[in-house]
Amino acid sequence: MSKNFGYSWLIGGAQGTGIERGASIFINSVAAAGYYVFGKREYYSNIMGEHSYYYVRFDKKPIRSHVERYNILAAYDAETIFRHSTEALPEAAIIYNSLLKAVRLSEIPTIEKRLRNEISKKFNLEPNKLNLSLILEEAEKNGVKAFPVDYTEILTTVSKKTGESLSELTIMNNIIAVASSLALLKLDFEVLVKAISKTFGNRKRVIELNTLVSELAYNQVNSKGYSNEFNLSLPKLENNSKRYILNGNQAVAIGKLAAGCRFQTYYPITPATDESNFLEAHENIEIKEEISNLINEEKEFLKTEGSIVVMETEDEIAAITMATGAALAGARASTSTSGPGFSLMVEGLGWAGMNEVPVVITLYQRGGPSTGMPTRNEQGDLRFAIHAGHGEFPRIVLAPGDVEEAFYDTIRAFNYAERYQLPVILMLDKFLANSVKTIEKIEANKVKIDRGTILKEDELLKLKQAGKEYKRFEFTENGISPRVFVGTNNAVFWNTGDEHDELGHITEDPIIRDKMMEKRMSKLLTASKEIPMEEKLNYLPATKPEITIVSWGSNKGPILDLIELLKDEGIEVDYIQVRILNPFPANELRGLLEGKRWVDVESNYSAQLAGLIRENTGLKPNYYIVKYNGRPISLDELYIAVKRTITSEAPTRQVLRSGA
Amino acid sequence: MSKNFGYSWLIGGAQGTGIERGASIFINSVAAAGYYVFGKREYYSNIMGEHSYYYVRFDKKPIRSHVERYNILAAYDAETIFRHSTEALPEAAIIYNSLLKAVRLSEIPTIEKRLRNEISKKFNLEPNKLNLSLILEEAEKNGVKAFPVDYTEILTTVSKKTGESLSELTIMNNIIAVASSLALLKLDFEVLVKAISKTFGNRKRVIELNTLVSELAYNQVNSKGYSNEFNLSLPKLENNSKRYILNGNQAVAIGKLAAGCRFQTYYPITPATDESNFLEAHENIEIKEEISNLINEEKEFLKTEGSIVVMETEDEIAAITMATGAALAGARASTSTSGPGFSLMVEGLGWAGMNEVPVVITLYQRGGPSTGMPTRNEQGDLRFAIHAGHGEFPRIVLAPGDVEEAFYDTIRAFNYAERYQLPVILMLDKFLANSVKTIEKIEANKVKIDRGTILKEDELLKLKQAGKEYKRFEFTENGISPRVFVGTNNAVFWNTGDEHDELGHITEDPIIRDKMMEKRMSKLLTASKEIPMEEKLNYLPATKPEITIVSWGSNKGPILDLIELLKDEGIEVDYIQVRILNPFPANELRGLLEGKRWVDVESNYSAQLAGLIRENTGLKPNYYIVKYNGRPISLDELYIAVKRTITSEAPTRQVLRSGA
Amino acid sequence: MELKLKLTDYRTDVHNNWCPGCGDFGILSSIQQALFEMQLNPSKVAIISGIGCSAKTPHYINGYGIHTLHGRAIPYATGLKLANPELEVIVTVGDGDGLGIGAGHFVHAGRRNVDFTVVLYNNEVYGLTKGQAAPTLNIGVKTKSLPKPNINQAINPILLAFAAGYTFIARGYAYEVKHLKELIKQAISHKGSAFVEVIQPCPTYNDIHTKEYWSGKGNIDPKTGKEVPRYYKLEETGYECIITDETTEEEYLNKITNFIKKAYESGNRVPIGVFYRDLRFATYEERLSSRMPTYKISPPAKQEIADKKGNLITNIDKILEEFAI
Amino acid sequence: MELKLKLTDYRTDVHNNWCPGCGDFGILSSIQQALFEMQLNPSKVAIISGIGCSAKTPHYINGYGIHTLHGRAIPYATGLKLANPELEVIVTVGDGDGLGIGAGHFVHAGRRNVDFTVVLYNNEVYGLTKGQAAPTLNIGVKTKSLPKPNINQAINPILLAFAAGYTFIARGYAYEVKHLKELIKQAISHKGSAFVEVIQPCPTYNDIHTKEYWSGKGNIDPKTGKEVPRYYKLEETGYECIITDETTEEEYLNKITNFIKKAYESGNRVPIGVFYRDLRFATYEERLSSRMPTYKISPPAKQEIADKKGNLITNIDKILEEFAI
Ligand SMILES: Cc1ncc(C[n+]2csc(CCOP(=O)(O)OP(=O)(O)O)c2C)c(N)n1
Ligand SMILES: Cc1ncc(C[n+]2csc(CCOP(=O)(O)OP(=O)(O)O)c2C)c(N)n1
Ligand code: SF4
Ligand code: SF4
Ligand SMILES: [Mg+2]
Ligand SMILES: [Mg+2]
Repeated sequence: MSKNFGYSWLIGGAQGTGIERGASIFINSVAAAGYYVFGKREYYSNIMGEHSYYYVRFDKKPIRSHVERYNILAAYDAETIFRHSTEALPEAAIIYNSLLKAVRLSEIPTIEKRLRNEISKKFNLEPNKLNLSLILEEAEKNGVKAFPVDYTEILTTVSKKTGESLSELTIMNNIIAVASSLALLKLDFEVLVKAISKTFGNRKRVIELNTLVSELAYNQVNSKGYSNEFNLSLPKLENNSKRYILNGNQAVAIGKLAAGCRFQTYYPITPATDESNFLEAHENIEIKEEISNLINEEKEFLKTEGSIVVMETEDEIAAITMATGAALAGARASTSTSGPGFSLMVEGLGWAGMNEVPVVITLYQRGGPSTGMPTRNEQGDLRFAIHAGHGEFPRIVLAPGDVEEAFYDTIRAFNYAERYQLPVILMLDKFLANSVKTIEKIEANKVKIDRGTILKEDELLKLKQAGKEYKRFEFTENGISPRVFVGTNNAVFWNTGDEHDELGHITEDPIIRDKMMEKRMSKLLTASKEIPMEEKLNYLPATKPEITIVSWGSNKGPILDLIELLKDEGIEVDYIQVRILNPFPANELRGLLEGKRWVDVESNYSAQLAGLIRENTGLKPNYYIVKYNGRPISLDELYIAVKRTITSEAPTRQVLRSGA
Repeated sequence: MSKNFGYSWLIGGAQGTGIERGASIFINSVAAAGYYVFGKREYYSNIMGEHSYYYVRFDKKPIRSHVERYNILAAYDAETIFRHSTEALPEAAIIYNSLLKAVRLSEIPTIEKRLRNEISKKFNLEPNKLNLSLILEEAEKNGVKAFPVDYTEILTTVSKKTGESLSELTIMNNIIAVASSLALLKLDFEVLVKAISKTFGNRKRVIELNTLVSELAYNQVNSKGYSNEFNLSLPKLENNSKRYILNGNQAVAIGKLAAGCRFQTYYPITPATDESNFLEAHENIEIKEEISNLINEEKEFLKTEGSIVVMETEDEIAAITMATGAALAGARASTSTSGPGFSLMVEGLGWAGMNEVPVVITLYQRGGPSTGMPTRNEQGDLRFAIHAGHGEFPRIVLAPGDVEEAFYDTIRAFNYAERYQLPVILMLDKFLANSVKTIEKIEANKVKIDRGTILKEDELLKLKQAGKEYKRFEFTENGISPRVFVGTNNAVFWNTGDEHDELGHITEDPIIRDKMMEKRMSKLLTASKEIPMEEKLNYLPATKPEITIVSWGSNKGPILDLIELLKDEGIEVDYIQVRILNPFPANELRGLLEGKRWVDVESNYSAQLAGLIRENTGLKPNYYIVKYNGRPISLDELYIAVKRTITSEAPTRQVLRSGA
Repeated sequence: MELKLKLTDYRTDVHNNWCPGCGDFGILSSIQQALFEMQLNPSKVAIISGIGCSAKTPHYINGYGIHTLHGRAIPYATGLKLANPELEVIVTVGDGDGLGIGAGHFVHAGRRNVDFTVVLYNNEVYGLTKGQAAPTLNIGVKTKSLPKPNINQAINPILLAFAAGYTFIARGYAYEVKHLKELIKQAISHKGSAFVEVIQPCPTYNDIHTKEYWSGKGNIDPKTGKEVPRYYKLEETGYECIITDETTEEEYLNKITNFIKKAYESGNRVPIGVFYRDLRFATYEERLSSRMPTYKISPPAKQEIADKKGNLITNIDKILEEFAI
Repeated sequence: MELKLKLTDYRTDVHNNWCPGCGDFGILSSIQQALFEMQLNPSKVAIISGIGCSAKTPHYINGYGIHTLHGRAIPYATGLKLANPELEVIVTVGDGDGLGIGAGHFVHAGRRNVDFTVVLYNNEVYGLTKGQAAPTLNIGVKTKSLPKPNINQAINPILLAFAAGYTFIARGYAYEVKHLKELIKQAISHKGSAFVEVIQPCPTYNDIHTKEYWSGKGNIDPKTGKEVPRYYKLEETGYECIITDETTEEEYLNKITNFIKKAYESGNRVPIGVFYRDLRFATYEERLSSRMPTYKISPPAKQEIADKKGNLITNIDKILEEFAI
């Protein structure tokens, strides 16, 4: 198994003890050595103390998903090992803090009762009898190598050398785990040193300390001969191409900046907040040098570049309505939230739809319903996004499948919003938001900026001089009326959530009502016609597909990896990723699916996409593969499930349940 | 046409001038004369001044819908005639205030520009040239009888007789219009006198004045010989059975009282407020005498009967959450709203779903999206009601089709809510809410009260004594865990919007998550199995149906009337009314529809029910008939549209556009 | 070019469907007159309302008119103003709208001090939904459409605005149009969030605090024996409350104390006029400028984001560098 | 039967996952001790929270524990209490929860005077979402997880509670557990809506107002030369503010003025203790009783609605009569 899947590394510990930072150094290291990486985070809705872990897979070829098992487990607390010991691959390594061998299962309050019982049962010992040594022994019986590292010795040495207090230094357990792992993998120490520097920027003292700790960890691992005992190694690869490591939150945030979004509102919520924090940290915006030079000649003020206003609002109702207000003024505006916040935005969404305001909402799905599992994954909001709001109004819903698409689709979201003058919901999920991946490049100009039809001061003057009134909601062939920004000279207009006439004044006239309703709704038709097939869906045809996988959003990662895996076995499968969920690409999809055997893959309970497909095309999948335990789909479980559909052993509905 | 449709009467005037009151007296009069009535209101979202009208149809047999044309138009302002003159049936009567003949179209600011132009065009005269006389002349050319009534003379006489000032008396224009109409119809004056008494209760002076005014109107109509000129008359029918005249708002309110709802929250919103106002006016509740005697023996305090707490909250978020709080304490609790309010309830709905709280939401649909047309009709919220809320949780959505069903389904809504422990959405629309109908009887005990499984103090004591803990979310076969009211001795439990264990404490354990999710969702399956077919849908089979009509909600009225109409012509059609929209009765419906030619009839743009049917059964209608101009479907337009489907002349999609 | 704008330039020809005698007419005309006297360019004015009778105001004013959602006028206005600070933004809200469903936004706007004006139409009822009690109706009062007397205590809008942090607080009366117009002009001129409560008779549903009531019906001055109005003008009493950076702690507490007393005055002597002015706080726009130096000259709505060919002009390369390996 | 309940009877065995040193521990234990000293039956106690670190409180208390939605604890509590007034209802909310997203409900609860207690955990940050500014954080302050200093003015919870109409207003400090426990007992005993703000250090995100800060770090008494705490107890200064029906208009204004001064005190002398008690208002439950005579003996949750066979027992025939012809 390990060969096909590359290398997997897992670091775990209590929330607040630097798991993510450690993982980031590890990722930077293996990436700098020339490997492609994929990394995913699992954590509790908690600030400190609960178990959190970070999983990293890396390989010589591009990868985009995780497997359930690891080659190395890097731990500095006991809980991590109690939880993950049985996920080890046959010849895996477990790095642990030698001091913890006596810790008993009963001493770990953060392990759920159910899990405690399960572990206790598995080892046939009461929790207060079951200690870490026993766990490790058992693992070793299965071929795992358990490598004790003396964390205290390392930190004591550092404390002596630097004068830092030992208690302040315990935060560096993470880097011991990381460095020990890299030492096991025989990675050039210099690569790690550089990764540390990169991670900590200009915090010199921190870099020094981390480097020192790492050196001692390398020494310990090497001197104890662990690296020899462990049969995997990471030679530095020759590789000159520039690469980036990004997660979905970041890709969307950078996409928003690129798209020209200049007003972002948010109310803090996991897993959406990171996007807004990122924007806040980049609120002062630079313009491309060549352009900024160009513009300077015309407009003096632009010399000073621009900025994005990022507003922390009092709630999500204010977030969507404030963003809508900014959009009316002419700014590309957006907000970002997850389920609970989106639930509060519904009325505002309807108003934007009714008033044809281009506003973009990034909706990061997480485990639902209600507060649900705030830090876990799910794709449970699809139908809700499509139908949110009383009455009927047009909206576009799109769902990128990976980090690259997240970037490009963000720009498209604003284009659609402005071109068709409607709210656009850009759906991601916690998995895509929080998982990092190596990407080769971002082509900033692959997607052009399209602001739709906007009348400016001078055009309005002409209209005025021609004795014509500007009509914000003028009836037109394609449903789209030229837009004017609030504050533009030579015009005024009105908006109202009530049904209105072309000027925007309230009307209850049944005839105008019908026309206005038809005008609004027809924009979806216009969009359907204009948006090219390749933006609506990705189709990865195979010559002789055994089955067609249909899915959406972040499942793309494991599915693409699966396709490669199956190809290695000589099995071909098709893959259709629906990217625009509303207006639904019914004809396109019917064309592709009719007569095929297909399996629907989704991270939710009800197989919502399959429902949409059937509603719109009449077609029904032969198989469903769903998952809703809050953990993303792993490559290995998907492999098994899809293979069963190919061999027709599968029941109609398979529920995936892997993940810790 | 008039023969088939019975009699139609329309009264119109400015909002705030007593249109509804007048109509109510008219309705009470014809009903007292033994006729079945159907009445519907059309009004603007305005307090005073805009045009409002009330349409009444009455017949010897039960009726449930309106037609677009009238036999009598009773007007006391000019606008009513400008707007409605062309809807007259060939030999119809128009009663008008003789003083108004000179009023010109241009003098009426409340007529929309578009309509003004249309009228002006129709009569080929500029608005400032077109006066009421011309309109009436034109009508008379088409066979209509225009009867001038001297309103001023009547009121002056009354003023002289009673000493009331003339300006105070203008409010009685409405009764002049009503009395004149009844005089035209040659209705026994005494019947009217009784109806006046009934309408005004114990307000003696008002009764006197209205009676006097009516008498004078009768005299005028008779002395001028109008009643002879008009060929319709209303002989008093022999009829001993007791009947009621109720609208949807009232039926739901009475249903809630009957169901034992004891906590209602609301934030004012059209067209839902009337329900809460009704409950407020009946907040002190009496218990059936026989029971109250019975109970007195046991429980002294019940002698004092009960009450329903009706809370006007600060917003709809508070409305749903407060009702949920009350439900947790053990009260049957509900809230009532329309689209905008429901949009704000979405997050609260999810919490109730997650915590398995029985709460009932009456959702009165109105013209959407956004503020839309607050006082107009639409069935635009179906999909939203089914999918509202992030993540996936069970809910039951049901939609009664008429006043009787509104009563019974309200009781059922509470039963479902408590039996399956989930939120129930009871959907009506403005048409059903605001239209009155004669009903024969309300059988209070047709639907029994079913509160589901509730553990009381003593049972909990036993559990405790057996050393067992009460588990609010205990895993069970059918997904339903016994409920305990907050405050019950010998227990405690926890609730949380987070995923939780059986006790109700937060958990992120993937295994418990899956089980809890499956437990919750399985309740829909349980409900599907247990709820009998006849509660899920009404099926009106025909021996040799030409086509099957499939619809939901208030369209039932015109459809039933249509079926009778077609039967008179020897044409048979089937009718399926889907009453439970979630969980969707897929199997039942597939069984009924497979292989049939069918037409979907809905009052919305997207034909949402048809979408649901296709999603759930794969079946697609042969024809769609939709309407979304804010006016309910009329019998006559439906007749034409359905007939075209029978003769196969119909396009796939027909949009109905009638209504003023 | 001396194109003086006329009062009619601030009106629309939309049919006004408020009830005859509604106090809203007075407020509307005060706003129109204020705009006219300040000669504001209608294309630079935005009137933003929520939902209710009061919320129809924008349709009657010639200016960008944004009639939004019940309770949400303030956040819409905040977004609009911050995206284009050159706009003159006036928020017109009902008492149910602004202090019922919108109470949260009302409070939070006070914390920001965005440079706009909030006019609260206080008729003590929910007009458009037929006369339910608004949060400003006193406990125990039964207006005609209430089945029973109101059982909620009233919000004091002046006090709440103060607690929330509004830096200009005033009260006007709908039928004192000139006075109200002046208040609105001052509110518009104020740098920061200005709040103007307007006592607004609703002849249709509020039969307690009617025009006649305010004019003094039954309120006999024992000296003159004549009816006197139930309100008086603060400025005529010499009252003033201005807080500046120079105000000492002690002065501050004294001023606040006086303010509180005025805020509490009720019954037959209700003050109208300017209650409070706080000049210590920067506007939100200034606060943003302190973080983003280009904000004022190049606010969100005014920035170019693409070149003429549609190529984006934002320099994201530098940001991507943070993620480069 | 003298089954005295023990302190441990108010605890659960759920693992508490607040950060070490979190002020929430002090509040939790104050509540548990208050319940214990009052010997309340856990089955008659309901603890209702919103969302946040603070909102985990109910899971640690043995009593009905309702952990609701962000900002909505108050309306849930209102429904629960009014449906069954015999419950002792305590609402525990964070400052973001109670005064950020929940500000509207907070204000409206003040208008009702439902007989419950609201405890506000004021740590000046959004703990659970990683340290953003809460509405109680002062302008210009930069706590460690803020990228830039806060640009919103702070809400003063005491003043806002007063403006909203709470009839009992107090402030405690999370590490003064005994004192806080007494405040909570008084709040529970108070008839009407009681509000207790608690200063709650958040060692993880609030590095400004830390435990050390409050204990007096750097706050040297010039006389003694020793560090003195930055808070003091109101009751030790003889301050008291009780309003009754007997309080005259003038007394009232004086008391209020004193109250306002205390409400404004900040910096190195922050008052804790009871700020305000208003005994003039009936509770909401009493107001309901005045309309519905059976409300108290037979509240919504206690009424029978069907006989044993499931036949409804409400007499609707009489109501139907209104519609009979
Ligand atoms: C979310 C929502 N809930 C309820 C309504 C119904 N509604 C329309 S106007 C109104 C109240 C208006 O009262 P107020 O704000 O005082 O304005 P007024 O009519 O008195 O000027 C309400 C509740 C709505 N439009 N939206
Ligand atoms: C509607 C909604 N929006 C956002 C969130 C995310 N959220 C969880 S806790 C929290 C803030 C908590 O801050 P506070 O109320 O001060 O409580 P603390 O954690 O500081 O105790 C937020 C915004 C949510 N759960 N629901
Ligand atoms: S109901 Fe009241 S507030 Fe509304 S328009 Fe009529 S008078 Fe004015
Ligand atoms: S983040 Fe702050 S408030 Fe939350 S548990 Fe940690 S210390 Fe307490
Ligand atoms: Mg009002
Ligand atoms: Mg907080």
